[in-house]
Amino acid sequence: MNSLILLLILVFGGALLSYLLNKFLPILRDGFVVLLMLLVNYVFFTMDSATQIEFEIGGIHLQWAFSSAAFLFGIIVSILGLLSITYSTAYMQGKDRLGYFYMNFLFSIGSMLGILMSRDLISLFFFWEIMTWSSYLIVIYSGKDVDKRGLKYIVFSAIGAYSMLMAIVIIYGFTGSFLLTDIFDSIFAIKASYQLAIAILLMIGFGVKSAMMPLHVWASGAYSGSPMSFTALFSGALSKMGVFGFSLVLFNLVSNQNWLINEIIAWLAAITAVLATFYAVIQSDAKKLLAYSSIAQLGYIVIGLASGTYLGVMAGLFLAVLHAVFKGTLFMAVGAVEKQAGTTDMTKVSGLIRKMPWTFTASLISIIALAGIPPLGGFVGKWMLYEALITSDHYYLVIMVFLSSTAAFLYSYRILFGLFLGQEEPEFAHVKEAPLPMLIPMLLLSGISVLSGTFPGFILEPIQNAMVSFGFDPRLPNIEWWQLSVLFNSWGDKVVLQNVMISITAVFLIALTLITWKGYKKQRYVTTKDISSSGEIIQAEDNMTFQIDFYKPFERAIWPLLKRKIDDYYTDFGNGLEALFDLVKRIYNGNGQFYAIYVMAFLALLLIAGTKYFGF
Amino acid sequence: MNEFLTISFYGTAIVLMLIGLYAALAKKNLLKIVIGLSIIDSGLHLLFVAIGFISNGTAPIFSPEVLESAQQMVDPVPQALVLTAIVIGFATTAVALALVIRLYKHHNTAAIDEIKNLKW
Amino acid sequence: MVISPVHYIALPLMAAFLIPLFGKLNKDLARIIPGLVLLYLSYISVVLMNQIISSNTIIVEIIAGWRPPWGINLVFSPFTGFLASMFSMLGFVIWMYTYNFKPEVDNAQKQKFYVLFMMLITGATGIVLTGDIFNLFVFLEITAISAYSLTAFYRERDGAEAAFKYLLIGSFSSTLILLAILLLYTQVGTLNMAEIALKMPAVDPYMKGVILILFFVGFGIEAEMFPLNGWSPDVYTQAPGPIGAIFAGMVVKAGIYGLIRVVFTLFDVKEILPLLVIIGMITMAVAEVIALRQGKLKRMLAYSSIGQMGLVVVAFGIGTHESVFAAIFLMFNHAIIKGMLFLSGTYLVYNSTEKTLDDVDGIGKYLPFTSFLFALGSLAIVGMPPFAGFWSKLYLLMAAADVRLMAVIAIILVVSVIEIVYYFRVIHRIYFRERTSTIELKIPSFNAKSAMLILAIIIVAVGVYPDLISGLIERATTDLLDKQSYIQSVLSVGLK
Amino acid sequence: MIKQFFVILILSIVGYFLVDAFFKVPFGEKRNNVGNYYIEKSPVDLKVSNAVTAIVVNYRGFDTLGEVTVLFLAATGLGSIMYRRKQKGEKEARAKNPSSRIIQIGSQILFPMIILLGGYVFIHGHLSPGGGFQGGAIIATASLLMLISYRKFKINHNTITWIESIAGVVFASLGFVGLVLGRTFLENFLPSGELNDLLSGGIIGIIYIAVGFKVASELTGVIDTVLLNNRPEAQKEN
Amino acid sequence: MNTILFQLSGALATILLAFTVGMFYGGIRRKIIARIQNRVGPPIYQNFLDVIKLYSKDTSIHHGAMQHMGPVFAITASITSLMFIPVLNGDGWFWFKNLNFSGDLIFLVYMMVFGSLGMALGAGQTGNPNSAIGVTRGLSQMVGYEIPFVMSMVALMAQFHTTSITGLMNIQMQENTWLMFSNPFAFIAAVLAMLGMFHYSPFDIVHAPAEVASGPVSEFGGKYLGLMMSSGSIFAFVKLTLFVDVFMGGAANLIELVIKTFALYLIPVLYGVVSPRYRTEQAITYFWKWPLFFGILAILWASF
Repeated sequence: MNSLILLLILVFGGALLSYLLNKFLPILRDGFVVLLMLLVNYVFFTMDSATQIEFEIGGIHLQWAFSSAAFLFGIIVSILGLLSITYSTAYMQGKDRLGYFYMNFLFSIGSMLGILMSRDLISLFFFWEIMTWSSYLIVIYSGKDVDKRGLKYIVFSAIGAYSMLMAIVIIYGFTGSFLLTDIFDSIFAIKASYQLAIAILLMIGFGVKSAMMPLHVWASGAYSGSPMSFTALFSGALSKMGVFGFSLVLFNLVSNQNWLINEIIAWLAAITAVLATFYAVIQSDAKKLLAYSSIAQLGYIVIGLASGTYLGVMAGLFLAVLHAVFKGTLFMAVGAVEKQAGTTDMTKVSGLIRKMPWTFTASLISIIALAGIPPLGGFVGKWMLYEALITSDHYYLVIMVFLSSTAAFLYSYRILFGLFLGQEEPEFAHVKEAPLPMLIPMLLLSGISVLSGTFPGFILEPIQNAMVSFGFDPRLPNIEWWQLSVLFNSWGDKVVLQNVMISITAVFLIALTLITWKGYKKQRYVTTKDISSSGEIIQAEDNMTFQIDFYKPFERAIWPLLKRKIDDYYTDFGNGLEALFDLVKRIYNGNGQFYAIYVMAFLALLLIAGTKYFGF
Repeated sequence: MNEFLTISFYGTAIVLMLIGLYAALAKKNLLKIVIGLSIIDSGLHLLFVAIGFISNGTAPIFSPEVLESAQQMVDPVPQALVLTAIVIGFATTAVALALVIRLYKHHNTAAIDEIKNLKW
Repeated sequence: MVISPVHYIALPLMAAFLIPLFGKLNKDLARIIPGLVLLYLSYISVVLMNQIISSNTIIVEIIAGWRPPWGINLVFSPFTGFLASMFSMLGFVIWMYTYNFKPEVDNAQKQKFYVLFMMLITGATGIVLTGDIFNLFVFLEITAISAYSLTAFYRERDGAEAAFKYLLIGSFSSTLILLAILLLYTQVGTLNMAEIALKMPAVDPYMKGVILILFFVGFGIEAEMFPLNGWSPDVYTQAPGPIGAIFAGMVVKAGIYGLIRVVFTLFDVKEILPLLVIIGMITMAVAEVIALRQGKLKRMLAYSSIGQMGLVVVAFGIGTHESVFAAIFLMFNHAIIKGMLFLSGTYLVYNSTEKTLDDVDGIGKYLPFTSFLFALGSLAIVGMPPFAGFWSKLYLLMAAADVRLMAVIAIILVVSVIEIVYYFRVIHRIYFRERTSTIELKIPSFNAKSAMLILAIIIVAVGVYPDLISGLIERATTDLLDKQSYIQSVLSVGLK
Repeated sequence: MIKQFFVILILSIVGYFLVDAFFKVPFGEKRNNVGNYYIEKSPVDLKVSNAVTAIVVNYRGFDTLGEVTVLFLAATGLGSIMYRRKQKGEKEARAKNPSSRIIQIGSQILFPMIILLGGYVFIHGHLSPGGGFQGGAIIATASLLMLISYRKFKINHNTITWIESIAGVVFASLGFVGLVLGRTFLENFLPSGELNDLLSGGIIGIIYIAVGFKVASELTGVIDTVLLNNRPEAQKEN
Repeated sequence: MNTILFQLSGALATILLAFTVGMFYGGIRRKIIARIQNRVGPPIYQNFLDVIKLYSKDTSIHHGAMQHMGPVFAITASITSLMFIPVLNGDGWFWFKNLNFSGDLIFLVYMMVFGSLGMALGAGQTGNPNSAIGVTRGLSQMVGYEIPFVMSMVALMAQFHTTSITGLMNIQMQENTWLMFSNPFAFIAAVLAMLGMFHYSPFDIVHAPAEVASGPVSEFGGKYLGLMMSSGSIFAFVKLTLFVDVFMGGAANLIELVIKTFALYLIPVLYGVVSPRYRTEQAITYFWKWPLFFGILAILWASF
């Protein structure tokens, strides 16, 4: 059987099957979903890259195949899918309606694969919508405030999806085809204003999923509200579908004359990154914090793509992969904390480092990667991004990105400190390390974060393949992936990653050895209550936790920017619309006679208009 | 002569319809509205019959005496149609009256603008 | 006795007359007979459709042995046959649903219910099948009178109010249609639709305009066009649940059929088409906007139904082959999906008197099957893949894009967003709120469940593989737009 | 006031166009239409002297079947709309005061005559003006008369149902006979007889008789239902 | 000449140099402040004594692994940054050319953050609320000064189309000018940012040394504090050398280097002595006013 079809059948069939299994044989469910995802991974990675299928349905010509760009995103989806579903088996233990959860989870994965393999706009939209509703159903699966965030998510998704659909049908109206290959050829023949309209509409469509300003307001609620095992996938892979779409639009559907679009997109993304980072800084719930952070990270990715240079696009795609890796880990880690400690509110939970050391390790690594600090993978992406922007003369964009990344240190520290460091509260004394199925995915993903910092080749090579399909010339030296260590910008400046790694590791190890070796035996552990505080002796009941209003000074400094949320504008707009709609409602005032008068008035109107305008 | 007939038949029928329409649209009492509907129907039926008429025509019924006078018979189709229309009008009126009875019992009023439980 | 289209009308009539008699023999017979009749009609639908599709002809059945234009004739063409088959099959499914619906209703009342129920379907089928304009009016009245009575069926609701409004507006509709028929008769001297179409070009354009407008408003009332649809939300709300499904699935469709038959076949004037688009857009926008602000489930479904009809009218108004194809597809989808929404929605608010949205809070736990189907229907009606609604909306947009009606596309999509909002709000209420209402729930009976399930299966099947139905619809479209062959085949029947 | 004014405005517009349209239709002139065909052919084809009847029952018999159905539905619908459960010990009384003696005696005399007239009208429907509907309506008047004069007059609903159903079934089955015989629905399968004979017109006479019975019973039923439910006791309900 | 041993010895020498210079500068600062405040002040080698004392002390408690590693992170960051900074320009002393060509300015900017974050984590685990407060202030302030600093760096990179430090130095050598004259706005912005970087008064709310007898410094004793102090001195040297390299054409020999760095070092020291302390948000907004303005000017200057 064609492996594309096999892939879809596996995932979608598996989804339904997992629902049934949960009903009739709940014991087998967890094993089944993990095995299923393993199988999906197997099929996906053994697939011949030339596999392709064409068929016609409802008079519409469809084509499925994995382009190399799609394959890159497919890697994220399948691996993150496998890991997050493995994680779910432990994380979701004991929750009800698991069949529903897994079914929609697998539906999301399947629809993402579907989006990626679509080589025509109709199947793209088809799977896009499946993705939307399946993820929506998980977003509203549990938690409080479902009402608002579910509604927000679905409204924005709908706006996005329908703008996309509008663009699709406009394209169809002009080119008469839905096939991407046909469209790529003929898109530039249509009128420029329509081209612009198509690009903007598609941007809105994909911008919603990639949470771009001002369409991002759904994201924080949706990310933080879903079960963390899904959010890992949601933020890691699902939002990348928007990025994937962006890449399609920016490289294939926008002509070079429309450089303004690139600029606008890049700036919007930059503003997104900055504002979202600021919001992340002032959050006190770890989930919310990560949610905003995801929005900001997606901003970087889009900036990279929109910069349009070789290095920028590579940075964007690299960050896209990396973001899936480290944000996946972080969401999983936060989920682990939630599962074990019962809350992710950083004003409540603290000092878990000694209870959950492995979770902390994974979070630490991911945070370092997220903050872009050398020598981990995040740095590689950030470096490429900066260099790309500087060398392509986007100086102010660099500053925006830099502002955002610097402020990102704040929340990076906040989440580590809030959850793991600080006072070890007695009420969390019982907390245990997360179970293995949750730890393994986290640690595996952090391993990727570490590895990609020194040997980015294994990610950069598929990225380069993808970029070739966007029309870039390959520039990476033709060497094995582990040999790739030097990154160049277009001015010829470079960074040697392996030197960095060696230097840091060497100094770190030497210093660590020395400091540990000196007086090792005499040192003993004391609790966090045993600290010096201006000469006072701290009692066990003294509250020495500092978590509330963590970044109050910073908040005060940036307050003018945050005073009025974009949310509020939408709310006002919505309220205004509702008032208007209520006015419309009054047409049906309940008096049957009025309805009859409407009929006769309409008749009279038509009779007059008919003789005047319709030429009778 | 013919013009006079035109005006009198068509005009009467149309005026009748307009009177019925006015009753149905402007009167508040449910019964008056139903009566208005009946008047509309009457006007319409009159109109039906009127268009089938021919000057100096006879009923479209053959008898041994008038067998040859087929040319002078009025158009029978509108008459057949009006028969159907009358029956349908009757049926509608019957249902309407039943509804009026129930509405009156339910709301204790027959004013249409006070029967507004269903709106918006 | 050969299978012929007249069975669609004559058998149910016969059965309707017999029901009171059999009702005296056995209580259950009155309920079973309509089912048997509808089952048989579904069967002959399959046979007849197969026949006309395979032989590529149109069945013109003449009545009383007088060939058109002197006698009345029934036309079973791909288009009318498609609608008639849809009505009988949907009717059968709804009959299954009604079988154990509200067992507490008195037997005598039940008998009347089934008579009216069957005649409602028959009336709609007759409108679609008949080839005579006055006969169409008679069937319209059959439909209307059954509809009035069914709307007021429950004493404890405000049914009488809704029914009276319906009756008032419905009388206007029949008056206008009758006036139009009258004027038409004076102009062309015949009542047969094919011959009218044939003679139409010779008619004075002014008269043509007046007649068309009278027809337009008259049928527009049945088709729930914007300023003419004041009756419909009340009727949907107050009628028994399955009747709501019939309204949405058949009665309105018959109204639309009348409208487009008049516009496309009888008159064939292109000037009115932009009007259809405009009115359809307004209908859709107003209805969906109000649906968004509804606090009552059935009323929300009603407004949504009106909105969908607006969409259908828009699709017909665009007037190209593709858009008419989309319109027929939309009609089909709306019939099954909205039918299912009404059927499942009815059980969600079964015992509630106000039927507000609060009543469905958290009901997913207690009525899992019904809620699931309702959610599925909601997804389908807003056009989410992989359900049936997606394809029709897509085809419509494609058709609109073909003729560069970008504003139409934009408005349809904006309205779709509104649609999504209010349907998802209900889904969310069903599943993710705590149940607060203390109203006793009613578990659907087995046959009701299977009825809903059948519709759900059709929705998913068509959604995943639209070619199941698109071939038929393609034929129907060709048939509807091919006025000449309609005239030809009707007027040539019986000629030796 | 605004409403009235508005309504008058609308109606004057609509009225203007209606007058405008209809005054373009020549009045009292012979027009070339299907009516001529019927007038010419009905004495020949069907041997029916009343062309209107020929049209109503045969040429456009399908309409009439629908028409009968509409009536039937109205009766059924009325029943369902006015339906109420019978309470225990409820009397069938319609009014407290009996009507005057003169009326009672008068209606006793008139009743059989009206019935007779009605029967005559529908039996001769194909020969003279009149027919099933008219005859049925006349008969229903008779029962109305009895209901008015004798307040305790009872109409047996069972009988009405039987008559109604059988008449309807006869009409529909006559149609089916045509189908069964390999002809078309409602086609005349009986010999047409001679023009102006009572036994002419094939199935037209039978159908009109059935229609007469049906209309009579239905109208009676309708009248009875409305009267039965409109008592003071019934109004107290709700 | 290019053996590992040669490189290692060079690295060690660089570290030693940086350590010594940094320590002395610290001592001089203490002396200057004392003289201005009309005190005698400690001898300028006092910092050496302190470090030796600290290293020789025994540490008996710890709060966990992160605290243990915090100072290690700090020293790692300082030394690694040092490795990537050209100490002398041109053909200078080849011995000091550690990893100068393996990274560029962007990398260095990021590398410099590494240490503070590590320190912050270490301080975090102690559980002392004052440490955490200090950290939040420090990080917030960092957001403030990094922006003008990066703007001036970007301006330079934009102006000369290179992102590497050696590249910038070469340009200064070739054109025989200092970049502080080529792009004065960039220099002003960078110097203003540097005031914040050193965490001296008026930007010393991070440590609040005068009034809070608690916080990171009190939680880290003995070897940890020693490591932190060493790291701090090296880091000061790194920052100063970076400024000298970028804006003052680098130094041909060690003497020139010491003179230039010391001249630069005097700016924050002297500015600090005469200034009262800013609150954190005031500090941030301070950096987002004039320095930011100069940064924008610098970029504009560079792009035209």
